[in-house]
Amino acid sequence: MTPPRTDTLEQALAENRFEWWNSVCELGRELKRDKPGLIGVILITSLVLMAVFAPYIAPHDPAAQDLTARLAPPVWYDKGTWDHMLGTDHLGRDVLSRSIHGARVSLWVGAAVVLCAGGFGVVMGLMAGYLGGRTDAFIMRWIDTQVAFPGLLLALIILAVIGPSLTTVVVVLALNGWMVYGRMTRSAVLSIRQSPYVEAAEVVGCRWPRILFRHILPNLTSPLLTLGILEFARIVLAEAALSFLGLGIQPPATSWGLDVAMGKNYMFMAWWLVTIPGCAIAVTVLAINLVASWLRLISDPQEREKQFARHMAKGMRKNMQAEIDKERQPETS
Amino acid sequence: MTGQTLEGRSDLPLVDVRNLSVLFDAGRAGFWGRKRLTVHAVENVSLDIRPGETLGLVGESGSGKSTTGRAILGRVPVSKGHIYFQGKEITHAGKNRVRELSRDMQLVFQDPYASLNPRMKIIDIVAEPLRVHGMVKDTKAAAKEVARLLELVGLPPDAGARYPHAFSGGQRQRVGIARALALKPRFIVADEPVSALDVSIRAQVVNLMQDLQARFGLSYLFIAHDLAVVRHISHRIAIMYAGNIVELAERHLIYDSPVHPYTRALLSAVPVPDPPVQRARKRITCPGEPPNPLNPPSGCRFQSRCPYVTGTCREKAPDLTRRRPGQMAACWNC
Amino acid sequence: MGRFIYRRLIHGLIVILGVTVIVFVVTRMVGDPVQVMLPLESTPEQRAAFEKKLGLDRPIPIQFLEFMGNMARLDFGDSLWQKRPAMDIVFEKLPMTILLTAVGIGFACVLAIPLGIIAALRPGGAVDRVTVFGSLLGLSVPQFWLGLLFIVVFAVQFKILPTSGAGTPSHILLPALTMGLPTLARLVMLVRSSMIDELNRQYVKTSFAKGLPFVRVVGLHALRNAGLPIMTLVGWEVIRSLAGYSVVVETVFAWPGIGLTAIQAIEREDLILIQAIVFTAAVCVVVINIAMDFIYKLIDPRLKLT
Amino acid sequence: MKKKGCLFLAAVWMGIFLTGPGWAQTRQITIALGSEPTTLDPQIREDGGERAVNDNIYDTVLTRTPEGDLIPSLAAQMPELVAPDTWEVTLRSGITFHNGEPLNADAVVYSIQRVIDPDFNSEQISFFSTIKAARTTGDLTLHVITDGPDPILPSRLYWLKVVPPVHSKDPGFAENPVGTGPYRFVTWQRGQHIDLVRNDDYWGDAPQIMAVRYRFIEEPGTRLAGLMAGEFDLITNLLPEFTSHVPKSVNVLGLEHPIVILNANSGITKDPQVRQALNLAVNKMALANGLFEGYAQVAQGQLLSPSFFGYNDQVKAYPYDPDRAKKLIEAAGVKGQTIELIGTSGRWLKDRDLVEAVAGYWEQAGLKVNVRIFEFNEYLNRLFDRKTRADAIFVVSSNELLDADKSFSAYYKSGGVGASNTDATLASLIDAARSETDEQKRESLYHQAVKRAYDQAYFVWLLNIEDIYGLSQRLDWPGRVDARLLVQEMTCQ
Amino acid sequence: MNTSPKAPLLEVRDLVVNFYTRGGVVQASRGVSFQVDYGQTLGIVGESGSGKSVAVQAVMGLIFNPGRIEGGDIFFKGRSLLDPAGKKRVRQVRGKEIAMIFQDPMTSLNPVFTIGTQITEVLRHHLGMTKDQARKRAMDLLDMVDINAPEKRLKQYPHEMSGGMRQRVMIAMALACEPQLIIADEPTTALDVTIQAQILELLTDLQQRLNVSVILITHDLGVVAQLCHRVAVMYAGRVVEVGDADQVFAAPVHPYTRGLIRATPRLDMVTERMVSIDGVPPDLISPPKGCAFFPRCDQAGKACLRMQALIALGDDRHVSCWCAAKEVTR
Repeated sequence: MTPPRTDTLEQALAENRFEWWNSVCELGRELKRDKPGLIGVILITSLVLMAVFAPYIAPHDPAAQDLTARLAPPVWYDKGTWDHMLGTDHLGRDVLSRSIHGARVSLWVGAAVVLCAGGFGVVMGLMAGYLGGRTDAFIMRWIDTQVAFPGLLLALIILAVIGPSLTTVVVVLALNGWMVYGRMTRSAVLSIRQSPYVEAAEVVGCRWPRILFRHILPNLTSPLLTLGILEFARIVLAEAALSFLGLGIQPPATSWGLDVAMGKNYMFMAWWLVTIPGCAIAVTVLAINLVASWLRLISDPQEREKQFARHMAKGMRKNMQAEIDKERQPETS
Repeated sequence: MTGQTLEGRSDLPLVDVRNLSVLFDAGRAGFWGRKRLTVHAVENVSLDIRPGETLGLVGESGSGKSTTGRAILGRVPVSKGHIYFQGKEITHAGKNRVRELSRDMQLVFQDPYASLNPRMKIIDIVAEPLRVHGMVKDTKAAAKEVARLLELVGLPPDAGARYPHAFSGGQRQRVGIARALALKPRFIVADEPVSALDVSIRAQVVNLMQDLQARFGLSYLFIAHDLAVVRHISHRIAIMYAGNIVELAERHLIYDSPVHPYTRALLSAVPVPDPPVQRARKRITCPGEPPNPLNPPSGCRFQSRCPYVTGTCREKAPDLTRRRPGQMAACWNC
Repeated sequence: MGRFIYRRLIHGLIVILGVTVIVFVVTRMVGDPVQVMLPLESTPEQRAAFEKKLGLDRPIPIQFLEFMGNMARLDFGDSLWQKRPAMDIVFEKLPMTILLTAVGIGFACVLAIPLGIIAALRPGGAVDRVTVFGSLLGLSVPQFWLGLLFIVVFAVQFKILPTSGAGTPSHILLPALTMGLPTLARLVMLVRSSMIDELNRQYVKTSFAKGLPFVRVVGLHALRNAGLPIMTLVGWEVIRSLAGYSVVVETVFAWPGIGLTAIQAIEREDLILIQAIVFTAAVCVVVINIAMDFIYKLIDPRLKLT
Repeated sequence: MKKKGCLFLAAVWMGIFLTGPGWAQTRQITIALGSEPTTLDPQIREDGGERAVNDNIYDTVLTRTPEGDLIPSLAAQMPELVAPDTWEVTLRSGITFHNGEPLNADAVVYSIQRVIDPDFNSEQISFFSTIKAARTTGDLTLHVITDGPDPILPSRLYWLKVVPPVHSKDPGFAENPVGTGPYRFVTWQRGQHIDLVRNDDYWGDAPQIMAVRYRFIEEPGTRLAGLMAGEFDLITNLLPEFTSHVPKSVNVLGLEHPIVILNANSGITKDPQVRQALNLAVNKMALANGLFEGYAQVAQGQLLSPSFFGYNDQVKAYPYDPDRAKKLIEAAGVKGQTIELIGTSGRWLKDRDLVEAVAGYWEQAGLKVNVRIFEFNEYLNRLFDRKTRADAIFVVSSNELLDADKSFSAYYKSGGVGASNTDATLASLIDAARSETDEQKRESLYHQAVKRAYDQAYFVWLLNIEDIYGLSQRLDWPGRVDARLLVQEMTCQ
Repeated sequence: MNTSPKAPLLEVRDLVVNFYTRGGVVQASRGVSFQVDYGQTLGIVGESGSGKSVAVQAVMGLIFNPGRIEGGDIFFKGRSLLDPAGKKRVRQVRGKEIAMIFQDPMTSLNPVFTIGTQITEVLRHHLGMTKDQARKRAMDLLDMVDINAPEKRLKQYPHEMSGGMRQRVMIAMALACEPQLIIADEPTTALDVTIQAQILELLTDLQQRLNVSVILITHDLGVVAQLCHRVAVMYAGRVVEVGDADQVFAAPVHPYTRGLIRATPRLDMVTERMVSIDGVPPDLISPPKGCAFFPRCDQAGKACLRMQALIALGDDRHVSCWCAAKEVTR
């Protein structure tokens, strides 16, 4: 690192103003190196775009039925048409359009649950970790108790009783999943609280909000981000499973899990009904997982180092080969 | 009320600690968890620090030296005893009082790597005390003040624009000192400030601290486990063992005529970097290990390792008593 | 130790109580089993009589008191749907789910530990990358879809395994595989990462410096230390499966376990059976949790059970 | 040592693979049912799974031909009316239960008393609700006494499975059924299968199939997979789309009628013109041929199949006439108004699809349709709500008695659970028919009721759905109109 | 074993070890050479990052990714440990003929096995002892390192012992197969002063009793002074001065050695101010060309910008400094 060639602190500060851009670039460079991560990021971005602009992208209304064009195969079959590129389902609805709109539900549920559960969990974790004492004991008991609940069973019952809908699915999944964030936040807060730099902040007279938000939270962001993304993947799968069981998203809304459930009855004559939404779920979750594992990698300095070392070693070998080749050339010429 | 003086000196102590005890709850034991465990971290410790003076506090790990330092700063609840600062009692100061006191009392940490928030720039780290006490209003003022502080500790002003990871251990420790100086305190607890540094760097930090003391009339409580470094900076030295002060004396008295057997053992345990001298030194062996703080022995804490142990030692804990001018020790037999 | 057991038991009781109360309240407050149980053409009188028979006409607090009393005696009453003691049904289905879980997770463990270790030996190597990608893929494929895929391929196309149901050992293969695959993926990732962590620890260097053979260092010293997180995950997977996550697999393969029964009971609004199932699941979770704590203690002597 | 272990493992695995679908042997068939019986006591539950099994273990007093005509079974001849409220039944001689108990009048009387005992709390009580008592009049003759004239008692006796008086008191009876039927019970592995074997001492024609195993698969897709994988020989509720994909299929006109109940008391459907228009607007033929791929018949303006008692062959379905529908709507002055259509999803075959399709047709006729699909419980709340009836409720009616009484008292008669009209004339017709023992008079009363309801258009009659069964290549079965799975009528190569 | 009588027990020659990190290639060891004779104690002194641990870990074959040995050679009893055959030999030699004691006794023992298991497994693996034999020998070993009640101790887990006790266990484990060379990597750094004194005493005693060679790595000159016959001073991945301990301490030649000795505070001398070496240790990713100490050296001249090899000052004394070379040639 070259020190900035300036005389005063203010100048130096001014010169370093755009430092964050460098770190963004650095991140980009690293992403380029990690092919799976790159693929994941690209996939996720396009999925999000697809979900946001679904009404403009989808060729048909996902709910529009056409009983005369039921179970039409994808375009590459003899009977397939370009009108329904990926075929139609048992009600003659366009599979492609349904899959595009299905992304909306999956991503929306995922994001909503992660935000709700994450928000609540982090607040609880912060309270438990920072306030300590009885608050801590109470929140931890609560978390322990809820973790020991047969979560999915309860979720199924509640959904069945209250009646499944987008909102109830989000609420039930969030109620079922906030404990992870709570536990992680608490343990991170506890360990960061022990760290000398937090003690230093306390010694110079910082009040607790400043310590929490300036010292503790910024150091929590990267583990929380990784956890959130992993949970996102889990939630997408959970939503699909609930919808598959008929206790998640209800028609006429579309959801990949629901489409698999409906297509399952026809899977021996119209494989695309099950396969396409199934693949959509798998690809989405895989992309999220790829991004999560890349994030985990770059947020772990040790792992990052090792990754780099392997990269270097590979590059070195290549360079050596090149040098050997270079040396040989004059001999032959 | 604190007008009385120790050792007949007339100047008022800046910090006065009387019979300090710190006990920690350490969970429970036993099959049914009926037995409560208590760590006897510090027991019956008395010491004072005068304006412009450095008191070296030396002890092995677990001897309670850091706890003593933190108790003075109000960071550890005091179980027994009293602490006075500038004649006022601060033993059980509330949160706001501790915050106020932070302008007068500061802490320098042992680990220069962990004590700086890796996500904050140096300017933010050093300016933080000023900001939270409302002493600077904007970034410009902060930058000016931080530049001054950085110069004070021998760092270039542009260092403020960088993150801690760009600096070496010695430089970081200077940042830590700059942060401690920001509020212009009168008293600094330095908790092993050089233990984590390389030998060739230590002197830089120690000398800096000495210069700052000369310039601003600071008082230090210099905590260390290393008798050799303490010798250079301290005016008086206190030796702690298992939560007690066993000897408290003027510097030269500790090194030239130590009284307590533990002090002597400690001195003889430090090897001298000169082979013929080291070979010739008489070593006082001190077998065994310090007692378990959960269950300290009755009587003198050093009894299990002391070569001169007698029955009295096993029964009653000795008090710190005066041996000669400027030297006190807690021992029945010396 | 005694204090630990005592506290865990109390906590377990709270969990079980909490769960059953929630189920009780939720089902009573919103559902009306009478409507669903009787045929469409039943008369209002028939409905009223049925309601009375179930005791659903009494105030909820009284129903609750009676319910608590019955629960203490492990007697939830007769299932509305099957007309026989609900606990009988649970005890009949639970072993099937336990069997499925055991085979599925057992298979996952048997494969995951060697795979994870091999991947951890050369992080970033070809084997590692394939393993990690495979695991991510395994984590990403929805279970219900995988199950359908297995049925189409192995049962319908190749006709080598039965499509559904239980009975012979071959019936369990596909459901167990479907059940175990996500577990396998998670486990591989965990074994890999904890083994990487452990292999970087100082005691591993010590063990190598002692001249111990590679296999012993990796397979005994490092693995045992990595055992705690691995056991935690395995326990967690077992709990998940018993806590309802087997529903999906059991539905797809018509496996007569507790999950399928739960879904059926929910569909039929069989309050009694639902209560019995959830109660049993809660007990299982609590028991496994306590058992896990003792296993941890066996693996890691540093842990104190307090 | 290690090698031996490997070999052993391999052997175990081979064993697992070989013992897989091992049931497929000669003249032993496997039938996949949608749900497992909850009990094998034939008189407690109203449960399709139980009925499918017990229909082969037990005999009933009367039975039906595959086409639906009542004929004697355990009875030697059709019951005779000896008093307005008394029927005399004479039994065949020489029949014994599988455990050797004799079948006599005592057994039948016992069976009747057992099922109508209020304490026994049978769910089948609705089939026998008119029976007051039964008593033995001879070794093989008995009287059944009803509370007032009951013309459909013979149809009721078609439901009466006769149980052995001694064995049925055994606490294990529900798990070990003993009947007089063509198959004996062998085992019941709960959650897995039930096995029956041929009763070689059967009093009737000897069945061709030696043994039958029942498996229980809820998921239609899984059931289909099993059939395609060759595990099953017969599956129920095959989707119409798959008839060409399975080895064989059988379809019979079934008992299920999807209809839409129209609210004749309030709302825009109060106007008979509108109700007729709603009938005219729907292309029932297209629904039958499109949605059901031809495996459904257009309902002929009544809630009855041709094989049911009371069927009026004079009444035909409202034709598909969208133009007239539009005109009627306009004439009634409700064009562009909103009609609420309530349905549920997943309860009946293609329920949701039908609702959506009907809504589509109505929209074409110039109405706005507010389709509301509820979860079943909520749906039932709406269906049973007597105070505020929705404009239109989709429902599927099923009539196992094959007699107009059951459907009409539930849906046609004012005050019935599914009725949305207050037509006193119609109600009195139905009440009169209920106690009319003269078959012809009774039939004519029903014909009148059908006609009146048709003219008033209290419903939109949609279809009569066919039951489709998927069969393996080796199994032959013509199917039955009453949907009973009688193995004795099947043959297997 | 066929060894040439002249060869030293261990010889490290021009060892180069690089670590590949994201920041760049850390040249941890840039041509380290030293040797140890039978029965001798060599102290390797240096500050953190001077490459002293890396050098001995290379001897034990304990350089793992991202580190690589990229040059030089290591001879044990005259035979290379780095050639293809040597890599196999390392596995047989370590633990048996060369044993190692690590810095942190808290993390060096496997927390989930008893002390007994961890000692006996060495014996059983290298010496093929039975369980009982190994147990007996383990008790003897614990006795040898002054641990009382060895039978009880064998059943204990590391966390049930104090730091000093654990370091004794590590020493016992190192002694298990009666090795010819013990490498002690900062064995007392993590311990308290009084415990350090005990351990050093024990090491001195054992070294004399068993006549084993010892390489002692430390940053504390005092420890070297107490224990070592010879001393090698390392700076920035190189040995800058090596020789008889008495001579090096009495008359240090290299400016760094001199600075280090002056900077080390002494209990037996009073100085008002501590002495430091100005500047900071060099960055090993891009070490200065020529003498690495050049930027901090007060005697540096132009010549220091060139590379410098070890210059022999006497039989057993080498230094890596132009100024020293000038003095010698003068």
